[in-house]
Amino acid sequence: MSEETTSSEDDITAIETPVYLTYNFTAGEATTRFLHQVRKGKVMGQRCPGCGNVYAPARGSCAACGLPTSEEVELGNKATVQSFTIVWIPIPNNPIQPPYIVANLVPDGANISFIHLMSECDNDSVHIGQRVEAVWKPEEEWDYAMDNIRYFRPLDEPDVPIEMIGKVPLSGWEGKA
Amino acid sequence: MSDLLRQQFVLGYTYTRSTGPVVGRFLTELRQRKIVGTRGDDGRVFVPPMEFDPVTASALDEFVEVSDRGEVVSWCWISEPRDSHPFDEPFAWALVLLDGADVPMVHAVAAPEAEMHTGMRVQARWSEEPRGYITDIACFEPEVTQGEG
Amino acid sequence: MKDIAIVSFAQSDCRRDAGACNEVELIMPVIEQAMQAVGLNNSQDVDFTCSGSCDYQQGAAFAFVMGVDALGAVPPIKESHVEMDAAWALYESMLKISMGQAESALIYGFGKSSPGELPTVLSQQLDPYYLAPLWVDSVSLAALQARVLLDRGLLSEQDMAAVVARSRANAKANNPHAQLAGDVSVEELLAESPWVAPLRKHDCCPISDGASAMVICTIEKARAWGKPYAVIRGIDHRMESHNIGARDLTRSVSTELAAAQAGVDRGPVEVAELYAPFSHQEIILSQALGLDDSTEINPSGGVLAGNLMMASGLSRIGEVATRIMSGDVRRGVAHATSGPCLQHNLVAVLEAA
Amino acid sequence: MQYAAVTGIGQTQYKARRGDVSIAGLVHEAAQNALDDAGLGWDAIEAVIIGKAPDMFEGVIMPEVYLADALGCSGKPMLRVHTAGSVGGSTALVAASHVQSGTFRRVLTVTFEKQSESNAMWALSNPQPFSPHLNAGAGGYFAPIMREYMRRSGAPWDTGIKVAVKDRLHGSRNPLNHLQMPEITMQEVEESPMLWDPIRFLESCPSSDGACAMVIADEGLAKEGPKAPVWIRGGAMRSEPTMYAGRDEVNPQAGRDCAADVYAQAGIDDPRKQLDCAEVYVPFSWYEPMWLENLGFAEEGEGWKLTMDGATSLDEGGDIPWNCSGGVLCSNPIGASGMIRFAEAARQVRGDAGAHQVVGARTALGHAYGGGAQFYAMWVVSVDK
Repeated sequence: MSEETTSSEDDITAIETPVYLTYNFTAGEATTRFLHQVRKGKVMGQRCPGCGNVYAPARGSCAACGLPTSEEVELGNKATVQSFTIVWIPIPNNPIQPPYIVANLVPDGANISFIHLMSECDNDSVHIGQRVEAVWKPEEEWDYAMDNIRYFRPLDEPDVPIEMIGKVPLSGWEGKA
Repeated sequence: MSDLLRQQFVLGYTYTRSTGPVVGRFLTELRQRKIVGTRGDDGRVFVPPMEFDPVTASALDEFVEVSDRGEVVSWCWISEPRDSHPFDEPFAWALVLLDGADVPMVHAVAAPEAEMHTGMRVQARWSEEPRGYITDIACFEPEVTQGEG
Repeated sequence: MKDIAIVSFAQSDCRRDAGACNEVELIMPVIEQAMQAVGLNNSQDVDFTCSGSCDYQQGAAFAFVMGVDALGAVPPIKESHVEMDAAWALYESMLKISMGQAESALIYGFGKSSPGELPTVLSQQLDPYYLAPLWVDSVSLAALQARVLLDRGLLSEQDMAAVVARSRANAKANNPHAQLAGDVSVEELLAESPWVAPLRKHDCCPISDGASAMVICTIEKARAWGKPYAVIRGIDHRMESHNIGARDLTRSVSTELAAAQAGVDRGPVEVAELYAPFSHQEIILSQALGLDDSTEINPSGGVLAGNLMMASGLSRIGEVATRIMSGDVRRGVAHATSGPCLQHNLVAVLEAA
Repeated sequence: MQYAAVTGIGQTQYKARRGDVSIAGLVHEAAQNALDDAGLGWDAIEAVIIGKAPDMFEGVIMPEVYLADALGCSGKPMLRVHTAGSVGGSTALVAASHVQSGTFRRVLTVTFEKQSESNAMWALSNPQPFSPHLNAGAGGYFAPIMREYMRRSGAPWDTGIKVAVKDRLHGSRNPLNHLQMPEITMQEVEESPMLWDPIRFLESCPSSDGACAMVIADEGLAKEGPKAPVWIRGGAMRSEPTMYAGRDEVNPQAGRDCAADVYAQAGIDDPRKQLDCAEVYVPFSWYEPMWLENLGFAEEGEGWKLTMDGATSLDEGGDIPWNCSGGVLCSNPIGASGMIRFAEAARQVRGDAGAHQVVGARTALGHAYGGGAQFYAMWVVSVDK
């Protein structure tokens, strides 16, 4: 059918299709509230009216009970390592250089972990139950973002026993239950 | 309730789509300013070529070259083009039945609104450098017959 | 499929922009309302839960996963999800009950369309080689369909405006959740200039945020619960070709097939709730369902009064069920659609117990 | 409940990139293979049930609408399931329910993913505004959970390496697989780059293009097929939230409950003894010992012993071979991966699994999970009704 002789390598076998859609993203009510506090240097959780557990960052509900949460609870600057991974590949759009630690951290006063970076530590000595504290950016750089906390660094405190992880109160952990 | 946090963001990727033999053949022909369709099991010619018959689901592989001219069988007028649309100026989307095809295709028509009508004859306006995309047909425009302007 | 009872239905207001609410915050109130109507607490009190939603609506992958946070799914529940309107989540739930693996189910659909430009988003639902790269939006495709009907004299612009006027009036009279309601005459509507000609803006459904939820169960269980219920006597859905050029756009063949299978003509249709996002499609659908003047069409105003995309189909069924449960009517038909120019259609026949 | 059986199985070749087909072509290929296997034409199918993972992988919204023609859906019901990574399994179960409910006599079910169209991993970690989470991909999410498993169980550090080798050796018997590594060694896996400690490159699944399809029919029609029907003896799904206080992420309750449910339906009280083999969704090596415990093949803390003893290895003559097909570690078209497990379980009991056949297999488990290990779908299939 074609007048010119075209070799099969010249045939179209693939096309580049840009699919870019613009959205006006809205943080949910609970997330908005949480980020406004983070903007002021505070990490807040929400307590479930059913089971009493404290969620952080709160999403406005207790997923276990399916109940809305509204009671705000201030959380500590200290946290416990629930688990972690040493990541050897870069995160897109993030300047951090591998290898770095991504840890599941339970802040004191909360009953659930969130994910954050750990630094100022020897990667090989990071361990489950380890105590850490938040290192914040300078106040003038604070925004509505969890990375106002630059990372968490180890504390010189005794480890939290496994069964106590996720149950450390706001008053902290001094090696005594 | 604290002030709402809103932020615009773009969700997107540039997908690499492998075409397979039928779509690939169509796009390859487009690059040479030719339009082909496939013949369905009931003899209908589909343009752009369907890979699978819409009734029997069997793979279609008989290609038929059709004209780059045809007739508008339906149209709508875009008085306020969206950002994603191919033109900034008002234009029409149309179902265009190409000569030699039995099934109309959707594409844009660039013509004044007053000239748009069902049954109007149109011809493909090819993009300057066809690259093997549906947009190699930049749009359709009113047909110019020999002797005319 | 067994006869199944609808025992409760709840829907949120249709709002142009639900702003602050995330998925959970949208879903939780309607689920709570639907459950409490039958004295249930959360998903633990039903045997199966199924939802419908679409990630691209709000531009977040796995939007439905967040939905699970609203359910109280601890201990774990039997749960599924369709990337479709929740009317199809109802269909999946009915199969589950019919096969005997569940006696009751919670169904919900949710959509937050406000963050994106919905007609443009839906252009990326089309053939990814031939149509999506043109960014033909959903309104334009519907306008092409309307023109075919107008050209062939199968309907007039007056007919389309009459559909809109009735929708607004019905919404004002009957639907506290409507986004668009009011008294407007055909003349006033026709005086408006075309938007995507031949469609005027009012021929197109508005874009809404919100959610709806429903509880269904076996007839035996509905009797045991002792609440009023509506019976789904027949349900069916059918697909058509994606190639709109290859379809007869003046008809909805898939709706005709589904209607026959669901048994629409086995009795009088007192009320019909049709998912017609564009005014001319209500006329196509009425004909496909064989409805005449004896049927009240879209007493809620239909989706021209508010379109909770991904929940609107379920809401149509809920609207008919609500009218049956209240004793206003004894038999009605509900319809849901998906895809460009009514490509995929579901029909349900509901009757009083 | 009506009896239902698998009467046709079709798969595509799995590859990093199926550059020779469109999305429709890929899906049609699997479906056509399933119909051929069942000795049927398209008109024999009453309904089509399709599944895939997030639409963002291919950037086609609700693609069932576009795929209707490739799957012969004109005038038929078509349903699209999406339950994250477990979708391949749940789609099969939803398809089965079309028959088990007595509503249809014979249906086609298809799942697919064409991951080469995008880069699946980053599609999942698309940065949303105000997202409080740091996202390092699926591996970054699951690695801490595996680390906690290692701590709890005291499993030897190289358990994961053993699984990675075992599944690749199994997989080299299966010509459909994306990864073909017949010469793989423990040392090669150990020396492969660490990605998310403890997950090495060769302990992770690949990203594949592919599709899988099955024909499911009622009792009467099943017996008419050219091949022995594979009876669905049980099917179950369970979901739990991604995060809640006190959630056991290592041994999720949703997985345990789902297994208990499917075993009860199939009359199984000792899965290791009563099942002949299992196809289990193991996208990262450490999930084999974790799921051995979660699915009741081993006591809690002892799953790794089965792995290390060779109990799950076809090559070592294990008593309960897992993933004889090579599993997700050899081919991973995400939306189809669960259905491939279900279909491979069916191939085993039908006795036509080729070089990876477990001799005399009569009853097998197919398993899929997804999300944050929170969505589960499982079935037990058997040559016996």
